[in-house]
Amino acid sequence: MQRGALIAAAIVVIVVVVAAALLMGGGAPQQAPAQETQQPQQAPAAGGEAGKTMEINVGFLVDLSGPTSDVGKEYVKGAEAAFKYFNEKGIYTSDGVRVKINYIKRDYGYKPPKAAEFYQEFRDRYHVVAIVGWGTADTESLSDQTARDKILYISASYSAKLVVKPYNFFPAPDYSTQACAAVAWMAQQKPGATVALLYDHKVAYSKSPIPAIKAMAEKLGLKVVDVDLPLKADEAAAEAAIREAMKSNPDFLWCGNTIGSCSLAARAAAKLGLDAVMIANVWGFDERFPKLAAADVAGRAGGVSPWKWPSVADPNAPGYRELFEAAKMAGYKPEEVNLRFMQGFMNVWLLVKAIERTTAKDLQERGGEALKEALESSCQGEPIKLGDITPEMRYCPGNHLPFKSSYIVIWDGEKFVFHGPITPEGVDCVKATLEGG
Amino acid sequence: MPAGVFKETYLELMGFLRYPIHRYSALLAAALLAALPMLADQFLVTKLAFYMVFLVAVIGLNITVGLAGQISLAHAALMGAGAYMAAWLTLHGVNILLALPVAALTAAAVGTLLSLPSFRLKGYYLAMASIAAQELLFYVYQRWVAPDQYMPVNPDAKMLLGLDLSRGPGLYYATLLVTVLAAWTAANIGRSGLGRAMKAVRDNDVSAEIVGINVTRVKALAFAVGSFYAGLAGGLLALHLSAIDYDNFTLEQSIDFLAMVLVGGAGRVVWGSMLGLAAIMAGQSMLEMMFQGNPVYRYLLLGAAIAFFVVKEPEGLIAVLRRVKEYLRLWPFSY
Amino acid sequence: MAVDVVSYIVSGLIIGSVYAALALGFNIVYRVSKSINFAHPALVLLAAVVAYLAVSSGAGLAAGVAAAVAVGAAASVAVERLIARPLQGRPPVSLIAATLGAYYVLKGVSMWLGGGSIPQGSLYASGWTLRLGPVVLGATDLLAASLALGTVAAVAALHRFTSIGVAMRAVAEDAYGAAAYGLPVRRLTALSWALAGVAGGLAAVAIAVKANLSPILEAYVIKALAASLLAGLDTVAGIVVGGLVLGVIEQLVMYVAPMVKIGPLDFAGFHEAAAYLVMLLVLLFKPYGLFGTERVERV
Amino acid sequence: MPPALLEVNNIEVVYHPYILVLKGISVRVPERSIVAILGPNGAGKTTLLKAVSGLIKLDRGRVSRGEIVYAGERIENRDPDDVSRRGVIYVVEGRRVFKEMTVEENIEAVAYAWRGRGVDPDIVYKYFPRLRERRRTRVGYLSGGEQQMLAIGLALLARPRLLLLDEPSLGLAPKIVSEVYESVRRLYEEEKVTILLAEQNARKALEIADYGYILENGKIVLDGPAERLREDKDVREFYLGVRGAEGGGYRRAKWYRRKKRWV
Repeated sequence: MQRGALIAAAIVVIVVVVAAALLMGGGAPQQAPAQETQQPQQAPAAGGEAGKTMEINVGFLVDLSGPTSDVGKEYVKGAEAAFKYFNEKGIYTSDGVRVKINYIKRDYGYKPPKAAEFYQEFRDRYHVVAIVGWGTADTESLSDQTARDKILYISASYSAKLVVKPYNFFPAPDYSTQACAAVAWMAQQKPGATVALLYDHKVAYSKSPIPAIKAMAEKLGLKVVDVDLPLKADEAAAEAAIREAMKSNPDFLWCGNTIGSCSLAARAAAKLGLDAVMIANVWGFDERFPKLAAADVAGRAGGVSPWKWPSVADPNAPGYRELFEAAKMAGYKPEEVNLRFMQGFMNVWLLVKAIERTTAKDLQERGGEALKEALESSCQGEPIKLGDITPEMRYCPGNHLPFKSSYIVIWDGEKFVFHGPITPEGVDCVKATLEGG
Repeated sequence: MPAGVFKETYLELMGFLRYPIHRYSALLAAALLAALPMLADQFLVTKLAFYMVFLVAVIGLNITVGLAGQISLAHAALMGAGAYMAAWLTLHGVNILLALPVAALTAAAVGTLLSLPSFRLKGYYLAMASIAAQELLFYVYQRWVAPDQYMPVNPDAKMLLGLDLSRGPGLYYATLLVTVLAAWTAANIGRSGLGRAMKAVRDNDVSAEIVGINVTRVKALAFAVGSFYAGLAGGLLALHLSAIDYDNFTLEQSIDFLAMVLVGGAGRVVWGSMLGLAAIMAGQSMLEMMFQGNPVYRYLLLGAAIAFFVVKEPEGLIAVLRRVKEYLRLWPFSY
Repeated sequence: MAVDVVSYIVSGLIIGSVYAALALGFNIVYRVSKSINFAHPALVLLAAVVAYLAVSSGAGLAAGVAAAVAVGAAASVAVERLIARPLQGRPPVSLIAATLGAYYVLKGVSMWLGGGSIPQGSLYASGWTLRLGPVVLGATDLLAASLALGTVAAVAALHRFTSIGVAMRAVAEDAYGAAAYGLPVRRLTALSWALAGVAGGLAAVAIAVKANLSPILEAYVIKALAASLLAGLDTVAGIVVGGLVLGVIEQLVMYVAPMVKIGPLDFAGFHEAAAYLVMLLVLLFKPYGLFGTERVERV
Repeated sequence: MPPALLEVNNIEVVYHPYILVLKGISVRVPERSIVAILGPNGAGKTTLLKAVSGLIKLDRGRVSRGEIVYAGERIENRDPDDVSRRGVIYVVEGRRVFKEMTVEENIEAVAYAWRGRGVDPDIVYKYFPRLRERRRTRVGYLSGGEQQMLAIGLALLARPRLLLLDEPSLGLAPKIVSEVYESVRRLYEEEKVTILLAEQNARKALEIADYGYILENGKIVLDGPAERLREDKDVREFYLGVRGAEGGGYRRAKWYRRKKRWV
């Protein structure tokens, strides 16, 4: 019985803690759920409400424990630095009301059921107006739901399918348009070249730009071959894929996976003596690539990037200056600011831009819908610019493709060389993907 | 047994709600569950409904593993069979309520196929065979069933007489109804002749065969029934989600299901499953809320709690509950 | 064509030997405790993270290997002491559930060491290659394969040629009988777990060399679980055969898959399922593995 | 009475959690003697030996009352390896040898337990020479008699002072049984061990034993020097299968059941 009493006590304690967590919401940032209505209620919506503040809740869905947690961690650092930075600097609606963002961070471990669960929590418990999200599959499968619930969704996935969804935004060309830029670059380098497309044939993210690449290649007279490269490739699987690619004697390789398998494929290509330039998509190539490939890939490895990386950009240029300031404020060293960090920062910044284009009343009454319309006002009105990081961005209803140009980044053995920006011409890459897949 | 209550027939003794307190608490629970959307906030209601989906799946696995002793690590894949069937049917205009039983039967059919290895294998080997089945089905989903990674569910098929079953109270009541029916049936399976045959097979299948139980049939049924529940849960998942992603049905999810059964209490089909689900799935979410965005503590605490309870209570959390119940029954004079 | 196949097979043999080393940990624990040790994938992950941290701090690969072995052994012994020993004599499912708990803990520790998540990184860089006709072997191939095969061979030799190894086998076969003859069963059981941890640590380095450290490293360990069964659980030789067969099947399927199309079905990535298909067939027709001894059921 | 090598005083054994198996058993094994515990299946012979050797722990059982004194020390509820280290070795019923390993490996494994104490692996071959010919054979392929010999041989490696033999005759052909008992007798004489022997085969056991206890349903119902037991009417009838002078075996058996004269 003594033991029963102990266990009973333990259970009571657990229940109390859990209940407290449920009721109070646990961490500090979200202790004021859905208070956006309080302050502005007293404030008439007409402009000039300087001095007033309101709070909004934003969901922040991240992967810190799943298969993409490595880049996820950097992305989270950047986004959190941005939340902190803009909150402290002050975010003002167009009528001058200061907005404070409470973000609710949830690690869903790249598991869709968890994403769905946390989405419901964001919506029903915190009544969020926007979500800063992560992967392709979860964002795509939630997109219809967010449209119905009228929640702005800014994801780290740049899938073409999201371009036509009413509530999904991102500050980049979609994967297809980026890939088309890569194909255009390849055609420039070597007309009539053969491109082997290495990607996991089973994964939405990897497959996403393939129809567009094929359409673009056909237009530019390049030959393409499909090769399956598993997203979870080890060296042996990567070698098999490279051997398969070598059968068609390619001049270029496109790697559509994430950096893990792309770097192993580059290593395998170096080992097997395939003399072709690999261009990986945006999540397949970053500062760590040469180290991960751990082989001589100089001049033969590169990737697409819609923006100049912080490591090569002028830190005092507009946009990059804010980026580095935010990093400094959050306690990071300048060399810790990498591409993934910047991607997180940019997504939050885009949200801030949306808030700055709404009025307090609009935001309070219509929430996500107001933010969506604020971003879409860039279609006809003044374009959105995240400093010099992006060119002018215009989001139009039914077409959330903000701009089309991308850089091609090549590792030359010592540094990353940026070519471009290149804007793919002649093919509607988004349309090609939507129709092809 | 409470004092003053006497059972005169075997039928009474085996009754489902044997004692007045059972009847009262069942009534109270029913009233509470029915009134919940009026009492609690939307978030809790939706979340509870979402957990019920997985509860149905865990109950199914508890029948296969707990009652019949057939270790299965393919449960998530079976859930997938139901989910995809339901989603596919809705895309062809079939109402989700009609799609649910079809989904369950589809999974049951697949599950019966998966019972084949169990006729010859046990323990570790059977577990491995089910892992193989899980991975094969996963490949089929990835490549052939849902090559776009997810299959959308038709929202128009989730309406019943103008009530939207995919959100709010509609979703809650629809899920609740299915879950309660499923749990009720499951609790009764354990007390039926089939349930006893399953337990006999679990405890010693050679002896069971000798006393005249058709072991092959019982094993096949154990898989069929367990998979039926998995399929039902898959159908419910289609009701809850706007798209069915194959990453819902990974080996990891299957392992999680097994952990829920073992941690909760294998063989205690309803209560054990509920406790296991609460400990692992709800526990994970709550830890995530407490240490938001820091998965390290979530893993450490959850893992330590599981290991601790299993070592201290190898029969699962249900044994803890029994102990607590016993303690409270005698409280404050525990001797 | 035929020449082509050879290089696929060689690749398969190399990765297969790593699978064998990864499977060894499952096998040793299964034999001594009669249960799947679900903590093993996380143990391998932890050892790989530790090795990576040691290597990236500039201590060199040898230090990385040593650190991985030490951490693997320590973690394994801790699981034995805290979980397996108190559960001795309980049904195997208890141990399965409890090691799942240990899996979470070890994964949490790995993430903590990695600074909040599992880092991504390579353990060994070299451009050195060896060409033997159509077959190209890289330094990573030789390193991983020799580490893996060395691990398996060392464990096999320990089990066969040393008294303590023979005693460990005796305990694994019949702990009760061993106790009756005065063997220190507890100590030998703990030693077996430690050995599983050491093997896990070495295998962790091998797989991290072949596949880089990444959050998906565990996936290979699960795959190795399949290898542990392919040839039956009784012998270390079985593990080697199982691992190699698995590796070669994967590679052959990769070789064949692009050419096969049945109606609307194509087989890209089928190698991930092919190994399991073979395993299922083996289990259906040879229930105790290709070389496993059939057990006679007694009531 | 001089203190015996092993004294079991009024012990009770329970298995987890409440199953009472032995109730109030007392057994005395003097140094340099063979004591036989006789009784039918399920009487508790094995439990008694397990309780002495400590192996009962592995079955989640324990000695709940009474004491077991070996060489002046209490050993009840100790770990099995602790007990065996004191020289008490238990040869488990049913030829518990390591069937997946060769004879040599069996010897090597058990010798590991006694390393540093001057183990002589040849002692096995000395008493059981035919094992030498088969030393490279997997034990699973040995005959039942050879396995039993190996089991006893392995126990010898420990140089035991007290050997607990559990049913060495179980499932063996009569000729082999005699051979096994021959060897037991021989090692008793040459190795100076004390033997506590549990047997159903009362005839064989009483041939070599000095003293015997008869155990039924967890209680000792009769004990005495071997020669007296051999002459006892009931023992002769029920254990040795010799029909009594009065005849009418079945009727008398019923009478015996009714009368329970030993209780």
